[in-house]
This record gives sequence, C-alpha cells and structure tokens, in this order.
Amino acid sequence: MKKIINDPADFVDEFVEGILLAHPELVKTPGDDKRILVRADAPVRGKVGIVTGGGSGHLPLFKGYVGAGLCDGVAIGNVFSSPSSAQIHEATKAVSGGAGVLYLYGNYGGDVFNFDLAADLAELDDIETKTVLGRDDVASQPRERAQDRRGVAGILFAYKAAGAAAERGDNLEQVAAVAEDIIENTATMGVGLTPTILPTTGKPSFELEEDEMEIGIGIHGEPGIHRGKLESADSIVQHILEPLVTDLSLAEGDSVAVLVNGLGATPLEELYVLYRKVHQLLSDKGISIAKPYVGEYATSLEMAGASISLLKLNDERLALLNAPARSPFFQEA
Amino acid sequence: MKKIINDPADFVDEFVEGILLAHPELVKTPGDDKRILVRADAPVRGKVGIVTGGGSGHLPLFKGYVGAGLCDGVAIGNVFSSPSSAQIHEATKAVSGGAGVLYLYGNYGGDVFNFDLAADLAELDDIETKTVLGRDDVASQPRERAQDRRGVAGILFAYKAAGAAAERGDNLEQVAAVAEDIIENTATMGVGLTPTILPTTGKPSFELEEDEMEIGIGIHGEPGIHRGKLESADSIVQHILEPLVTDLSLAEGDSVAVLVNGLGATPLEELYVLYRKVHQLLSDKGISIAKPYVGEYATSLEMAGASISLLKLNDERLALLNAPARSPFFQEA
Amino acid sequence: MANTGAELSKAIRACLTEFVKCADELGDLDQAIGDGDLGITASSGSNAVDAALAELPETATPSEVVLACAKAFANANPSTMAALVAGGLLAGSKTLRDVDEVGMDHVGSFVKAAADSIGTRGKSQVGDKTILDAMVPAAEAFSSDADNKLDAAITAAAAGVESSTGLQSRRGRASWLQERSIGLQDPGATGFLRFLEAWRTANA
Amino acid sequence: MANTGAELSKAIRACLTEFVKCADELGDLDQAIGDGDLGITASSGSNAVDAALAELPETATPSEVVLACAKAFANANPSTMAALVAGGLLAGSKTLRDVDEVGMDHVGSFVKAAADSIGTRGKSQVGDKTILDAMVPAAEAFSSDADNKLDAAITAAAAGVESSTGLQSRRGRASWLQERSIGLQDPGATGFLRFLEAWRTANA
Ligand SMILES: Nc1ncnc2c1ncn2[C@@H]1O[C@H](COP(=O)(O)OP(=O)(O)O)[C@@H](O)[C@H]1O
Ligand SMILES: Nc1ncnc2c1ncn2[C@@H]1O[C@H](COP(=O)(O)OP(=O)(O)O)[C@@H](O)[C@H]1O
Ligand SMILES: [Mg+2]
Ligand SMILES: [Mg+2]
Ligand SMILES: [Mg+2]
Ligand SMILES: [Mg+2]
Repeated sequence: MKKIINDPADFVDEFVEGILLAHPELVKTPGDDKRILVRADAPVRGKVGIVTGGGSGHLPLFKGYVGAGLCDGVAIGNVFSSPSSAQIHEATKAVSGGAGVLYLYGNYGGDVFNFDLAADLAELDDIETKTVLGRDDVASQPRERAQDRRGVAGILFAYKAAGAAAERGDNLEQVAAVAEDIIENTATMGVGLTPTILPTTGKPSFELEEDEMEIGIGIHGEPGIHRGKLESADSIVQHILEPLVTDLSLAEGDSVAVLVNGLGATPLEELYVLYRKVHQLLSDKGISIAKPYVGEYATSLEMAGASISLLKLNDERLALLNAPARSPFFQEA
Repeated sequence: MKKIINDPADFVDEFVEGILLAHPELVKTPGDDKRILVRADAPVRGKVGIVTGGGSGHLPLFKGYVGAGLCDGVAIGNVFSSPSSAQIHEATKAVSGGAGVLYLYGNYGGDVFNFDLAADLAELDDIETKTVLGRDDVASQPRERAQDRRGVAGILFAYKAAGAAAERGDNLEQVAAVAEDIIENTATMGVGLTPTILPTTGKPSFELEEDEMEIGIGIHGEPGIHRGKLESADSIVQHILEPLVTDLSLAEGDSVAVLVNGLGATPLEELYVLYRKVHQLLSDKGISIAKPYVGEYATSLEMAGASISLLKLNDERLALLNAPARSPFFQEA
Repeated sequence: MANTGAELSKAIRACLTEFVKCADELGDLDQAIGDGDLGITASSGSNAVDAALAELPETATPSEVVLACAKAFANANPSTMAALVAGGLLAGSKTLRDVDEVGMDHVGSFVKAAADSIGTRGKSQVGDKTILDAMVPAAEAFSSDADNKLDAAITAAAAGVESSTGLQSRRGRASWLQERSIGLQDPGATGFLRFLEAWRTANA
Repeated sequence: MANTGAELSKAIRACLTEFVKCADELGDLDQAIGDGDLGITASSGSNAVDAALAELPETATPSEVVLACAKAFANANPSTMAALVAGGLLAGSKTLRDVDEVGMDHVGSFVKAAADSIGTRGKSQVGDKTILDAMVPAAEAFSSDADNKLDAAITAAAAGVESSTGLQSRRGRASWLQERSIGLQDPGATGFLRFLEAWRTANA
C-alpha cells in the first residue's frame, strides 16, 4: 500500500484539517467535530440550506462542493462509509437559516439510514428538511428501477443547480424540485481499470486482471455490468455513451452538459481523449454540448478509471449551471 | 500498461483535440498544427506575449496555463519530449502583439535547444524575444549551481506573476524581470512513489521497490537525492521542507505562497495531509502562508507522488498572484 | 439465568471480545458482495460499545445498557449495518423498559422488535438476503420452547445464512450484483450468526 | 569512394535501416541515466529522415541532402539529441557547400564541424560524458591517415564510449545523477558509435 499518509486511522481527520487550514476564508467547522464543514458565512439567513455528506475518499466530492452557490454544509464519514446521524444533525443546525434544509446526497444504504435518522432529529428542532437522492448510475439498476440507482459523479449537476436555486431565493420545495429535476435528467456510467487500496484495511476495493477493465463499476468498486479485456478509449466511450443516450431519451437537436470525470489515478490527458470521442459521437447524433466539464469531480482515491455523465439541458437548467459559484474546488464565474 | 487511450502514437494529438473541443472560447490553434495552442483572443495588440512549452504528460502543465493573465501560447511536444523549434516559432508569431515575446519554460536540454533555435527564427521576423527558465527543483543541483536546476511545478508562480505583469502593460524587459524574480525566489522538491508508464514504449519512467519512495525525484522520473523505505506523510514533509526553507533563506516573519502538487495518481486527500504538516512546520518557524495552492498543477501522467513548492513573498509578488486569470484549468477571480 | 444491567454489560463485553475475531471474515464476505467495510464496522463498533459500557455506572438498567450500545455502535463506523443495528437496538431497548433483570424469556421479543425495526427502516423482509434472514428465524427460536434456546437460535440462524446464500440479493449494495449475488453468503446475516456464537462461547 | 547527392542519400537510408535496430538499446541506456526517450528519437528520427530523403529530387546536392536530414531529424522527436544533432548537421552541411561528390576526405571536417556546433550550443566538451566523447575522437580518426578511416573512427568512438563510462556526467539530464552517473554508459555517445557501425555494415 503506497500512500502518503500517517496513521491510517487519522487519515480523514488530517486531510480535513488540511482543508480547513488552506481555505479558512471559504469553509469552517461549526463546533469541535472537524467532520462537519460549512460555508464560512453559514447560516445564511432566509436561504434554504443544503446539506450533503457521505464517505471520504471522493474529493472533491463531497466537501468540495460547500460554498456560495453550492451546498452549505457537509458531514464527512470515514473512507467509503457514512457520516453518523449525529454529525448530519449538527451540520443541519449549523446551516439552517430559517428556510428549511435540503438533504442532497448519493443513494447509499448507510447514508440514507443515517440522513433519515438526522431528519428525525432535525424535526425535533423545528427544522424542516427534504431529501433528494443522487441516483445517476445507470449501470446499477435498469431504467424501471431508476429510484434504486446509486449516486455517482452526476450529483455535481444537482449541487450546482440546487445551489443556484437556493442562492436566488427559491423556497425549500422549489429547491428540492430543482434537484429532483436535474437528477431525473442525469445519467452516468463509469469504467474501472485498477482499484484503490483502502487505507485502514490495506485491501483493494475490487480486483481485476492486469489486462481487464470493468464497465459500469461504482465509485467504491461496486461491480459493473461488463468485465472484459481493456479496450481502446474510443470503444470504451462507445460502450458507455449509448446506454446514457437511451436512458435520457436524447434525440437530435437536444443539448446536454457533459462531465468526463477521472476516478483518481487516470491522467487528465486521458480524460480529454475520452471527451474527444464523446463530442464526436454526440455530434454525429445531432446532440450539442452546451456545458463541458473535464477533470476530477468525484474520485475513488487512487482508483484508475473514469465516468461519463450527461445532463439533458433546457434553458432553466443551463442558466442554473452557469450561475456563479465558489468553493475551494469549484468555481463558476 | 493500463491506460484509457487509443493508438499510443495518437495520444497527444487526441487529447489536444479534446481540449480544443471542450474549450473553444478559451483556446484556439492558430494554424493546422494542433500542437500549438494560443489564447482565443491572441495576439493581444501592444501586450508582451508569453510562450511556454515542453513535453506532454504534465497536464495542466503546460497547455493549462494559456489564458488571460497567464501565458499566451504553448508549443506541445510528445510525451516528455520537447516541441520542435518550428512549432515554438509558429506559436511565437501567433501571439506576437508587437511588444515582444517572453519564452518561459522549464530548464530541460531539449526544450532549451529548441527554444533557442526558435528565438533565432523569431529574430528573422523582427520579433524580439527574451528567455526565462523555470529552475526551481532544489534536488537537481545545489544552491551554487541554481542556474542549472531543472524546472518543475513552481513555474506556476512565474506564469501567474509574469502573466499578470504582461496583462497590466509591463514591457518585455519588465515582464522578464518579474518572471526571473519569481523563479529566484521559488524552491520545489518532490517525492515519487510509483512511476508512470510511457505510452509509446510501455516502460516505467523509473523503478522503485514496493516499499520504497524517492525524495527529490523529477517529473520525468529523474533520480532524486534519497531513496529509502516509504515514510509517513509527516516525515516526508520534514525531509522536503527544511531544504526549501534553507534554500530561500526564509526566516521568522516571512510570508510565502505554498503549492502542494500531486504528480498524478496521488489522491487530493493525501495532498491535504501534506499541506497540514507544511502549515504546522512553517507556523512553528513563524512563517505565514499568504497563498496556498493544493491540487494537481504539474503532473507526470499517472505517477504517484507529490511536490512541495515555496515562493518567498513580498507585496508585489502577492499582488501579482492575486491578479485575475482564467484558463480552462486555472482561475483566479 | 437472569442478568442485572451490570451483568448484562459484562456479558456483552465478553461476547464482543470473542465476536471481533470474525471481523476479517465479515470484511472478506462484504468485499465479495459489497464494499468490504463490514469488518471495520464490526471491530470499531465493538470497541466503541466496549468503551461506552466501561463508562456506564454500575446502576444502569438493562434498557440503558442497550441504549448505550446503540449510540456507540451508530457513531463508531456509521454504515448500513451500524444504522440498522443501532435502530434495532433502540427498538429492542423499548421491550426492556422497566425490566431490572433480563432473562431468557425476554430475548425472543427483544430480537423480534429489533428485526421489525430493521425491516421497516430498510424496507426489507426475510428472503431479501439480508441480516433478517438470520435474525427472524433466530427470534422465533428464542421464543420457542426449545430446551436450549441459544443453541436452537444458532441452528436457525445458521440455516438462514445457508439458505439465503442461494438467493439473489434484493437490498443494499449487494443488490447491484443482481444474478451474480447468487451463491455468495450475506455478510450481515453471517455477522448476526457469529454474534450469537460468540455469546455462547463467552457466556454459556 | 565518392558519392553524388543521390548516392549519399541512398547510403544514408541503407545505414538508417541498420541503425534503427539499436533503438531499444539506446532507450534502455537513456532509461538508466536519463528519461528513456532516446530510442524513440533514434527510431522516429530515422524514419523521418528516410521519408524526407525519399521525397528529395535525384538532383539534390550532398549539402541539400544533409539539410533535409537535419530538418527531418529536428522535427521528428524533438529532444536534446534531436536539436543538437540537427544543429550539428546544419553546421556540417556548410562544409559541403559547392561539393558535388562527397569523398572520404570530406568526412573528417564534416564531423568536426558538427561536433563544434554541438559543443557550442550545448556548452559542452570532451570529458563531459556526452556524444562528444565519441564524436571528437572519431572526427580525428577520419582526418588521420589511417588505412581504413571508418574502422579507425569506429575504434576511436568505441574507446571514447568506454572511457567516458567511468566519468561523471556534466551535461543534460544525466548530470542530475551526479556521482551515480559514474559507471553508466552515455546513450548519446553510444548512439553515435552505433551509427558508424551501421554505416559500415550497410555500406562498406
Ligand atoms: N435494506 C436493508 N435491510 C436490511 N439489511 C440490510 C439492508 N441493506 C443491507 N443490509 C445488510 O447490511 C449488510 C451490509 O452492511 P454494511 O457493510 O454496513 O453495508 P454498506 O457498506 O453498504 O453500508 C448486508 O450484508 C445486509 O445483511
Ligand atoms: N549539453 C550537451 N552537450 C552535448 N551533448 C549532450 C548535452 N546534453 C545531453 N547530451 C547528449 O544527449 C544525450 C541524451 O539525449 P536525449 O535523450 O535526446 O536527451 P533528453 O531526453 O534529455 O532531451 C546524452 O546521452 C548526451 O550524449
Ligand atoms: Mg459501507
Ligand atoms: Mg527527452
Ligand atoms: Mg459494506
Ligand atoms: Mg532522453
């Protein structure tokens, strides 16, 4: 296990401390528990608060999307495991500006059960909450069971749009509706080449032969839909893009946002090789890309691989993506 | 070799094509050769142009620093190898706004000889050029031979400051002086854990045992100053920071910019673990961090490892770092 | 057999010392069918419970002991299992309200209440290939008139683990495997079985 | 022996067919002491030269042939070696100005001019453990009155490669290795030696 860390048990606390030391003007911790980060100006009075959270090891997800025009707070779990309901509850209180709080996070059992518990606790404090789950991984369930899909990189679009909606003064119901609308129109699929090693156990998150890839893999190494010989970048895009286009019923004349996301070890150069083919194939179908994102937005520590997300756009969605936002890891001017 | 690529021989052309497709509003190619990228609004009349360049495989270096408030153009070589003098010459012509052109790039033999040749060609076109070399890697030569050091991640500071100086209207001599001033006050050292595999040869850029690290390694895998058992993040910082502080003669009361740079496969989480210790050790010495950068700024494809750069600040340098800039990969608002 | 709060606490701590030995096994099973973290949930959860119980006053009631276990387990390594088990323990603790000494006759209703809570929160039932496949039959055995109820519960839980191995997973991460989950043993159900076995080794 | 431009071009192309066989060796040597790309410079540079020469008209003069080689080699895989060799060839081509047929007596001054250019551009000299350690002795052998000048140049270049192996590198990437470069063979000098050997195999 080749990692630049100290005691694996301290890994999460130490990198969160690093974030706090590097960006004090952008984020703060409301109490003593460093696993809870909120916007430096939280709570914003009268604004709907947005709380996200989940396991560590996915930077810039989730902590990276706390800032103006994005989420207000995050509760941070250990590597690949949920934060506790107590932590989520504390984040909720710290960002509550009196207009209610949206829970927006990925659909993973541990997170769901802990956020649900936190919502019960928030109710006792008279803080109204709503929950919208990121459920964009089309490899994890067929379209008929889209409600049960797991959430991966595509939640970026929901953070951005819901954050913009909250910033412009939408109420809780409206902000939740924006998030839900985005998630229903987002589809993602990934490909994995090599696993990450879990810092505490020293074990790989999944196993693949030296010449294999897995299409549809999840960001914790959850199994995908096709394991086979590593193929070229262009044919990987071909495997992935068609199911996404079908899932969103995209047709000629449609416009999309595209996110080509690196899972950790894959170089930015390779992501642009993927983007090139995505652009070509969508162009061939008469679908235009109005908003491209290429880089690391949701990772799995040092896993090699990538994911491709599409968001079907309309004017409202595009305007929300283009609204200003600022976190240590994400800027839209 | 697990890479998401097509024919390795097409790798560079394809990712550059991806960049052009993704960011047409920011960068363009002035002619047919996609290995030459310039600002979308180049040439900027009356402004000193800045041309950089070097081998591929270091994204966001070098192509990533072409934009407003940064460099004007870049000539792109194959992976880890220099662009040709013909390409550098073409980039020079495309960004020349009549106020001369600064060549600002890392001190590598191949690049130097090719840029020098391009300068001869530019002279024939009556374009005045000056050259400033990034030479920040303190592991590559002792202080007495600082002129011969190789250039690594710290060139970011020089791009940023020289770009800001050019943008505010400094003349060629002044812009070159700003770049030189920054480079003289920048010191970097890296640590390597695992190599990258060169796409065309399939060979690793260097070799290390499963439990080893190399301190002082270069971004192409050039040998460093200490090879030994992998140590903790905190002791790695201890190894690296002291030589940097000494090299820059930093003392209590000084203020610095810090760049903790990932070399490719190392997760952002680990970079923040490093940053935490850098912050602590500098604080202990009474040195404050006025400008932190943590992320991937100069990589070596999927190499695992990191580098730490310090820039000794004064008011002028800090103001130039804080001036606005915008490229597809770097923003300062 | 009847335990005061203090005795119950001692028995739980003895059981956990034994139980944590299966952490690697649970981690490996979860690796095959899920994300591999159940070993950590088991070990750090057990340690947290142990530490929390060590802090409780001697006078704590059985219900308070269980409540302390729930909170500690929920926060140690929060995860599906941590949240569901903590919720289950909370529900179970209510069946012990006003009970000063826990006897064998309390166990059946306790386990049933816990299983019901898990089923409600997790939208799951027996046959979904979850912890419930071991828990529900065990709860029935505890409520039966078997001579040795613990032995009977262990036999029932083991049968549940075994039969669910042939099923397709319908809840949690493992469900993403779809058909490929068939033939793999459920880590949560196995964890419950190992807990009962550890109780027998430590306390019987 | 005396070659027209067309004959020179043919001889160069034959030599390069032989020369590229050492690309892996050069890559491996450069891997040990530098960045490992010299194999690519050698092979893609040779291919580019071959293609450029194939396009030249039959009437090209020796000087034009060398100029075409320089440009093609410079742009194929630009690197230290590519830029220095291209600069060297440009300088060498000037010694052939107005020469219609190249003979053995032109070679010495050609190689010397090329070496001088490399030394000037690279701020290097014999003993710095670079290509010059093979080139300069070879240039002298070509200018000597040896019976077989090519054989003598090869012997001299080989001796240069060998003796420089014991030296510490003072130029280019290899110099970063400092003491650790001692004992490693210089890839550039080796490449020059292999080029002469290839010329002998293909054309003598
Ligand atoms: N909805 C559910 N209802 C009941 N039990 C569940 C449910 N989902 C998962 N489980 C149980 O949880 C176990 C996995 O626990 P854990 O490793 O903590 O999950 P995760 O890592 O996904 O958070 C499974 O083996 C199964 O027994
Ligand atoms: N300054 C110099 N002067 C002369 N020869 C040099 C110089 N620097 C390097 N070389 C030669 O170049 C060879 C390496 O070439 P190459 O692999 O192209 O370099 P790089 O990969 O560093 O660009 C060395 O083995 C040496 O013979
Ligand atoms: Mg988990
Ligand atoms: Mg090179
Ligand atoms: Mg698990
Ligand atoms: Mg080389």
